[in-house]
Amino acid sequence: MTIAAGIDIGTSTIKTTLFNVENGKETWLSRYVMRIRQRDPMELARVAFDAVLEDAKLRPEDVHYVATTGEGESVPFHTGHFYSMTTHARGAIYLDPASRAALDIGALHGRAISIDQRGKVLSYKMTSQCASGSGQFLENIARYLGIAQEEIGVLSRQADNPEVVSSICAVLAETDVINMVSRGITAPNILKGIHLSMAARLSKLLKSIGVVDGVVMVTGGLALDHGLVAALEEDISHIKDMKTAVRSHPDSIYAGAIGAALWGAFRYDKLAALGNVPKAA
Amino acid sequence: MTTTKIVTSKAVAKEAIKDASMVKQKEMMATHYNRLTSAAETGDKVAATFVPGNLNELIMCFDFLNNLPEVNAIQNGLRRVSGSYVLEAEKLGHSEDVCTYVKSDIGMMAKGNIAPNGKKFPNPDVLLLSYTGCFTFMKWFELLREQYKCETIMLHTPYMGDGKITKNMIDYMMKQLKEEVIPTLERVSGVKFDIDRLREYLKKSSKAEDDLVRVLQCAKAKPSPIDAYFGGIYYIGPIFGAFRGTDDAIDYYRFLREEVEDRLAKGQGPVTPDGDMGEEKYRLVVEGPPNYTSFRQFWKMFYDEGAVVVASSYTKVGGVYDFGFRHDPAKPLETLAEYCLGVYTNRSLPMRIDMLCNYIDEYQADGLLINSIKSCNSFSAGQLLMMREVEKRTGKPAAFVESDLVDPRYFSAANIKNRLESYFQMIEQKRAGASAAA
Amino acid sequence: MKTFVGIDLGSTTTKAVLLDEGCKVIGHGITNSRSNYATAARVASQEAKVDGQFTLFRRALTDANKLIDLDTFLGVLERAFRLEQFLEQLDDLEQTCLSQVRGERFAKVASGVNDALGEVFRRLREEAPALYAPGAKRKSDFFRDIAGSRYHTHAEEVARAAGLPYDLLLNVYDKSIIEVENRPPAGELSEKFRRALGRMLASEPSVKSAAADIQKMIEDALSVDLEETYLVGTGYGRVTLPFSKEHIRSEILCHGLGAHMMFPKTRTVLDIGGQDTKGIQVDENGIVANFQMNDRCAAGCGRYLGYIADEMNMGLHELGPLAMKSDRPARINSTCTVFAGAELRDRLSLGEKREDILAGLHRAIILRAISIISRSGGVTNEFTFTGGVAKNEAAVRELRKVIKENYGEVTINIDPDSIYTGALGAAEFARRAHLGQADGSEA
Amino acid sequence: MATSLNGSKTTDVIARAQALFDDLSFTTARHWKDAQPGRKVIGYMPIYVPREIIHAAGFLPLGIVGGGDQLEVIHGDAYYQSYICRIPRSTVELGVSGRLDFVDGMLFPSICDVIRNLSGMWKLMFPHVYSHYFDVPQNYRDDIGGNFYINELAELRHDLGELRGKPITDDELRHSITVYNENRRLVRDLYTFRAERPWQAPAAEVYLVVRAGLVLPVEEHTAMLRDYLAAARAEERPMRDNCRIVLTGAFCEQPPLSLIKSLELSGCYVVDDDLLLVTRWLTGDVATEGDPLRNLSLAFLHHSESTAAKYEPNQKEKGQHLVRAVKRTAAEGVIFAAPSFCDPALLERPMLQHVLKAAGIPYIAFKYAENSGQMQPIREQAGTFADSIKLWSGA
Ligand SMILES: Nc1ncnc2c1ncn2[C@@H]1O[C@H](COP(=O)(O)OP(=O)(O)O)[C@@H](O)[C@H]1O
Ligand SMILES: Nc1ncnc2c1ncn2[C@@H]1O[C@H](COP(=O)(O)OP(=O)(O)O)[C@@H](O)[C@H]1O
Ligand code: SF4
Ligand code: SF4
Ligand code: SF4
Repeated sequence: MTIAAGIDIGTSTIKTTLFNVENGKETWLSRYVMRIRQRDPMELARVAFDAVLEDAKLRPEDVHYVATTGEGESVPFHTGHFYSMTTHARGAIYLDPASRAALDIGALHGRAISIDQRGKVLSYKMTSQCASGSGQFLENIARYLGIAQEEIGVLSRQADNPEVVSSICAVLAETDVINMVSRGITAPNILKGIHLSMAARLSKLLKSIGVVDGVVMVTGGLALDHGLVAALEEDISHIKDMKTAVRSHPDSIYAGAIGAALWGAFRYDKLAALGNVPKAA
Repeated sequence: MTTTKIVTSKAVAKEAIKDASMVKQKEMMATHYNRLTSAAETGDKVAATFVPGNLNELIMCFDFLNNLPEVNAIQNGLRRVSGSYVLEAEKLGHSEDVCTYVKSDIGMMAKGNIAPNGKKFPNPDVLLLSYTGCFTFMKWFELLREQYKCETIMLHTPYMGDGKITKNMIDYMMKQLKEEVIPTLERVSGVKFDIDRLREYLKKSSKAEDDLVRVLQCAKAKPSPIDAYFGGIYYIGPIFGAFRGTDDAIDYYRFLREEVEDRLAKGQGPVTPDGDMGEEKYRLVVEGPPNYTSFRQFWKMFYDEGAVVVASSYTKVGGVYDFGFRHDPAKPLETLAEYCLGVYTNRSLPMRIDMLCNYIDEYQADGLLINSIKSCNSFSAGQLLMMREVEKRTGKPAAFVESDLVDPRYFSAANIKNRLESYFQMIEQKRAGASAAA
Repeated sequence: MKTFVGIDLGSTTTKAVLLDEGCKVIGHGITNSRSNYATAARVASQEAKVDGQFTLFRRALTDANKLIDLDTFLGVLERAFRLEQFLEQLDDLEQTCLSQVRGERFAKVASGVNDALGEVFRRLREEAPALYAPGAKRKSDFFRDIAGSRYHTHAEEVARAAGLPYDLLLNVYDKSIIEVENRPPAGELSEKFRRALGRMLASEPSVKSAAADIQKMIEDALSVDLEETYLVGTGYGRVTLPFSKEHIRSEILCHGLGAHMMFPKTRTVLDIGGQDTKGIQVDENGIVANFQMNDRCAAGCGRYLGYIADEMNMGLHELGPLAMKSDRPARINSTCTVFAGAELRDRLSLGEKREDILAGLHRAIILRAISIISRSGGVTNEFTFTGGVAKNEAAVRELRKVIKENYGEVTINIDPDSIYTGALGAAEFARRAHLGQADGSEA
Repeated sequence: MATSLNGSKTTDVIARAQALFDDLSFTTARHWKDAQPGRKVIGYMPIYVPREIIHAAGFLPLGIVGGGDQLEVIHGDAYYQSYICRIPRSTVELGVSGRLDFVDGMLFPSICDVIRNLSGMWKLMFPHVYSHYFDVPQNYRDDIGGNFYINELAELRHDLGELRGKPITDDELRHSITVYNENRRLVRDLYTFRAERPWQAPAAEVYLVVRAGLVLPVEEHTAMLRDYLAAARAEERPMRDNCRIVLTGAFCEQPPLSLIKSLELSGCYVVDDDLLLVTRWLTGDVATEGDPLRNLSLAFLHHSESTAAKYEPNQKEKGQHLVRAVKRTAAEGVIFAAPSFCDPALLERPMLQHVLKAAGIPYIAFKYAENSGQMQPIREQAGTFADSIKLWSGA
C-alpha cells in the first residue's frame, strides 16, 4: 500500500488529490480544488493538503509521498516535484488509458503533450507567451459580456456565424472583441469565434508535435468548457490528415494532481525497492 | 483589428497599357518556367543559385538552367500562396523568427514544389551558393542540400567591411572560381569550360546593363517617367534572374529603354496598375525590399498620393551598375568576382549611406523612405542609424515603415498607411516652410 | 455660439474637448470607452457640453460675484448635477437588472433575487448623496466604476444574508451594465440643470436670498446654444469610428498638435494610454516630424497597470502613491500585460516588497516608453508627457529620473488635462477645417 | 570546506568571477589600461577572433557579449527594430553610455549579418575608434581559404602594429600563442572535469569562471582557471538526481545567468555547451614553431569548433560534432537554447535536430533573450525533459 498526495499549484487554482496504489491498483481517495484569489499559494497548499487528508480520514504521517506539480517547486512539505507536462501526461492516461496526447489548457497556458501508453512524454509544444487563447482571456471576455462561466459552452454552441479574433495579444484581442460588440456581433458568435481561434492554435500545436491520430485528452480547467472542446473537434475535422478523437473528462481539471500523486507513488516504490525510502519534510 | 481592403485592379485597364517590354518579359518568364519544369524530359540540367552574386553567364557556359529560389519565393508572394508555405515550414520546425524567403521555399518543397505554371519544379543537379551579402544564404543552401542531397558549391564572397575591394578578396574569389566552382560545374554538367563562351555572354550582359542604367537614370527627370521601386522591381527581373547574358535580355532592355525614353520625351509620369499616374507630388528614395504579398496595395498607397520613387537600393541587390561597373569580357573571372563583391548588401553601412545620399541629391528627391523587412537582417540591421544619418546629411525628412517580404502576417495596411500619410504631410509642410522662408 | 468638438475615442476612455472660435477651451468631457462607440462619443461630448455650460455659468455669474462665493456655488451646483445624473442612471440600472431575472437559471430563486436587488439598490440610493458630498473621494468618475464597486460590496453582503450565491448577483450586474452604458443618454441637458438647481436652491440657505437673480442668469446661460459647428474624431481603432472620413484625423497628428497647443515649445511628446504608447517628435508648428508606436503588443501600456491594480485589489490611482514609498525598485524586464499578474506573484513569493515591485513595474513601463521614444528620434527639449498614465505620480517620477540620467536637463511638461491632448488637437483640426471651409481654402 | 593547493576555495574564485561579470563598466580592464602608459584595449564580439595577435601587441583583448539582464537599454533600442536580437542593442548601449570609452579598437567577427552591419555602425558612431570587420574564410583549403585568412590576419597584425607604433614581431606572436595554448588547455580541462563530475562544477560556476577570461588578462585568467579546478576537484558536493544534457545554440547573445541556474535546478546537469566559444574555439594546441600566422590559419581551418556561423562543406559531417559531444560527455539529451531572432542558431536548429533524431538522441528547444526575466517556462520544459529521462531511464 502506497499513499501518495498530488498537489497541483496553478496560476488561478490549486488542485489536490490523494491516491492509494496497491499492487498496481489505483484508488482515488479524495480530491479538493480551490481558487487562489490573491492569496499565498504556499499557505493554500497546506490548507488543500489538510482538506484531502480530512476527507480521507488520514493523518499527514500516513502519506508516503507528497508530490507537487505546477508552480509547487517550493512547497516546503513536499517529498518531490514533477513538472506539469509529466504529470498531465500521466493524468491523461489515468482518465482514459487510450490517450496518446494530453492537451492541457489552463488559465494562462496551452500545452500539447504527446505520450505513449505508459504516460511517457514523447514530445510537447507550448503556446507562446503572446497567445490570446487562454482561460484568463476567455474569463475576462465572459465577464465583459455578462456571461457566467458555466454558460460559455452552451452559448458557444448556439453560434451561427462565428467571428474570429485576429490579434495574438490578449490585451489587443479584448479590443477586437469590443469592436465586434460594436458591430453588433452576438455573444454566441463572439464566444465561438474565440473558441475557434483557440482551437486552431491548439490543433496547430498538436500537429507540430506529430499528433495526428489517437485520443487527445483535454486536461486543465478549460476541459470543462464544452464549447472549446466542440470547437477543437470541429477544427480538427477540417484538417486533412488529422484523425484524432478529442475527449474531455469531468475530472480533467485534476489531471495534473492525479499525475503527480501517481508518479509520486511510482517513485516511492522504485526508491523503496532500492532501500532508499524518501521522507516528506 | 485591421480590416484589409482587397484592391482589385481592373484587368481591362491593365491590358490596355501593356507595352512591348511587358509582353516580352511575360513571354521570357513563361518560356523559362516551361523549360525548367520539363527538364526531366529534355534532360536539361538545373543549377539553383541566388540573386545577389548570381553567376548566370558562368552557369550558361555549362548548359545549366538557372533556378532561383528567391525569385520563386517572390512569385509565391505575388500569387499569395507564400503565407501557407511559410506556415507549413513553421510546422516542420522552422522558427517564426527567421527569413520568410527560406520558409516559403521550404514550405513550397514540402507541398510538392509546384512552379507558377502548375507543374513540378525539377530537383537541382547542383547548388551553386554564391554566398554574397547575407549569411542566411549559407544556411538556406545547407537546408536545400539536406533535402536534395546534390552537389553543392560554395563561393564565398568576402564582405566589404572597410568599404573597399582588396587584392586579397579578388585573389580569393578567383581562386575559388578556378579551382572549386568551375571544376565542379564541369564535372556535374559534363561540359568543358570554354572561357570564350563566357566572354561572349559577358559582352551581352554589359549591353543590357547599359540600357538598364539608362532606364533607371531617366528618373532624374521631373516628372519621372518611371517608378524606380515598384516599377523598378519589374525592370530588374530579367537581369537579376536567369537572363543576364542572353539575347532575350538585350531585347527586353532595348524595348524598355525606348518606351521609357518615349515617356520622358512626352513628359509623362510612370505607369501604374491603375493606368497613368497623376501629378507627381513627392519624389522619394526607398531603401529596403518591398512587401510582395500586398504589393499592389502598398504601391497604391504611393501613387494615390502622387508619390513616385525615383531611386531605390533594392534594385541594386543583384548588382550595382549605376556607378560604372559593367561585366567586362576582357577579364572574365575577375569581373565576376568584382560583380559579386559589389552588390548592394555586400557593401558596408557607410557605403550604403553614401549611396542613398547620392541618390537623394542626384534624383532631387524630397526624402528617404525605409521599408524595413522583418525577414532580412542583412538589409535591416542598422537601418535606423542609416535613416538618421541620411536625414542629417541631406536635411531631407525620412520615414520608416515595417513589413515583410512574403509573410502576409507582417503587413499591417492601416499602420503603414497611417505612417505614409503623416510622412507626405510632413514633406508638404516642410516645403511650405521652405518656400515661406525663401 | 459656434463650438468645435474634438473627440478622442481611446481604448480605455473617450475624451471630448469643446473649443470656441477664438481657440479657447470651453469644456472637457470624459467617459469610459464602451462597445457602442457612437454612445461613448455622445456621452463624452455631452460631458464636454456640461463642462462648457459651467464655463458659461461662470462667465455669466462673474457679475453676481458680490452676491455669492462663485467657486463654492459652482461646486455645489456641479455636485448636485452629478448626483442627479447618477440617480437617473441608477434607476435605469435597476430596471435593467430586474428584467434580467428570468429564465431557467433563476426559476427557483427569482423572487429572492428580486428582493436582494431591491435591497442592493435601496442601499445604493441611500448612500448616493454621501458619494457626492463635499470632499468625498470617489473611486472614479465613471458610472460603471462607481456603481460597480459599490454594487459588489452591497451585493456580497446582501447575498450572504439572503443565502443567495454571490456569483448570481454579480452576473446580473455584468449583464445589465453593458446594456445600460451602451444606451445613448436620455433627457434634455438643460432640464437636468434646472432640476439640479432646484435641488440646490432648496437645500442651500446661503444662496436663497439671491435665488431669483441666479435663476435668471443661469437661464440666460442655458439659452445660449452650444452649436456643434464642426466635429473631428480620432482614436484607437480609427477604422470603425462613428464619423465620416472627412471628420477623422490620425491620432498621431492630433496628439502632436494638442501637445503643441498646450506647450508651444514642445518638441517631443510621449503618450501612454490604455493600450498604446506613442513617441512623437513635433516641430515648432506642431507638425509631426517622426513618430513610433507599439503595434501588436500592449506591453507596458496603461492596461498593464490596470491588471496589476486588479491583481493587488487596489484602485488605479492608489498604485502610484504606494510605489512612491519604495526606495529600492526591483529590476523588472518584462512588461507583458497578460503576464503582469504572474510576474507579480512570482516576485511576491520570492519575498520582495510590494512597493519595491510596484516601483520596478513603473520603471519598466517608463523604460519601455523611452525605448519607443528613442526609436522615434530621442528626447529633445521640451518634453511633454500626455495620456492617462501621466496622472500616475510614480510613473512621472521614474520618467523624470530616466530622462535626467540619459538626456540631461530637459523641461518636462505635464498638463493636468493631459489626458485630453488628442481631443484638443482634434478640436483644433475641427476649427481649422471649418475656417478652411469658410474661406474656401485648405486649412 | 576543501581548498586548493594555494588555498582558494571555489566560493572565493566564484565571488571574484561574479564581480567581474556584474561590472558593466569594465573597471578591471580600465585599471589594467591605466596601470601603464601606452596600453590599449581592443574589444571583440562573438564568435571568434585570434586574441593572440592583440596580446602580441601588448594590448588587452576585451570580450563584449552584450549587457545581460542588468543593463537598462535606453539608447540601444533607437538603433534596432523589435525583430532583431538583443546583443547589438545592449552593445550599442554600452558604447553610447560611455561604458566603452576606454576601448581603443573594436573587432566584429564574421558571425551573422547583424554583427557584420554593426561594424559599419560603429565606424559611424565612434569615428575615432579603430573598428574592423574581421572576416574568416568559408573555404577550408589551405591554398584558397588558408591564404585568404593569412592575409586577413596579416592585415589585422599590421593595423594593430600601427596602433602600437611598432610592428608586431613573429616572436611576440609565438609567445602569445604559447600563452593562449595554455589557457585553452585549462578551459578544456575544466570542461572535461565538469563532464565527469557535474555536481562538483555547476554550470553557472563554470560559466562565470570561463567568462572572466573575456575581461581579464590571459595570464591572470589562466591562474584563475587553475585555482578553480583545484578547488572544485578537492571539494565534495552532493550529487543530485539530475540528468545530463548538452546545451547548444547559445554561442552569441548570452542567456541570463538565472537561466543557466534554472536548468540545473530543474534537473539538468549541463555537461557541454557552446557558450563563449572564443575561449576554446581552436580545439588543439596551435603550433609554436614556424610562421605564426600560418599556424593560426591551419588551426582555424582544421582544428576549430563547428557552429552555425560556419559552412559545412560535407553533408555527412553536418551536425556530427553535436552527436560526438553527446557521446564524449555521456549526455542523455540536448537542449537547444537560441536567442530570439538569432538567424544562425535558428536556421541551423532543424538540421541539427534531424541529425539527433537519426542518432536517437532526445532533445528539446526554446528561445531566450539576454534580459529574459520569466524562467517559469524554461524550468517547465527543462524539468519535463529531466523528468522523462529520469522516470524512464533504462525503460
Ligand atoms: N466550469 C468551467 N468552465 C469553463 N472554464 C473553467 C471552468 N472552471 C475553470 N475554468 C477555467 O479554467 C482555468 C483554470 O484552469 P487550470 O488548469 O486550473 O489553470 P491553472 O493551473 O493555471 O490555475 C480558469 O482560467 C477558468 O477560466
Ligand atoms: N487617476 C488615474 N491614476 C493613475 N492612472 C490613471 C488614472 N486614470 C487613468 N490612468 C491610466 O491611464 C490609462 C488610460 O489612459 P488613456 O489615455 O485614457 O488611454 P486611451 O487613450 O487608450 O483610452 C489607464 O489604463 C490607467 O493606467
Ligand atoms: S535574409 Fe535578406 S538577403 Fe538573406 S535570403 Fe533573406 S531576404 Fe534574402
Ligand atoms: S502584451 Fe500582448 S503581445 Fe505583448 S508580450 Fe504580452 S501578450 Fe504578447
Ligand atoms: S544573437 Fe544571433 S543574430 Fe544576434 S548578433 Fe548574435 S549571431 Fe547574430
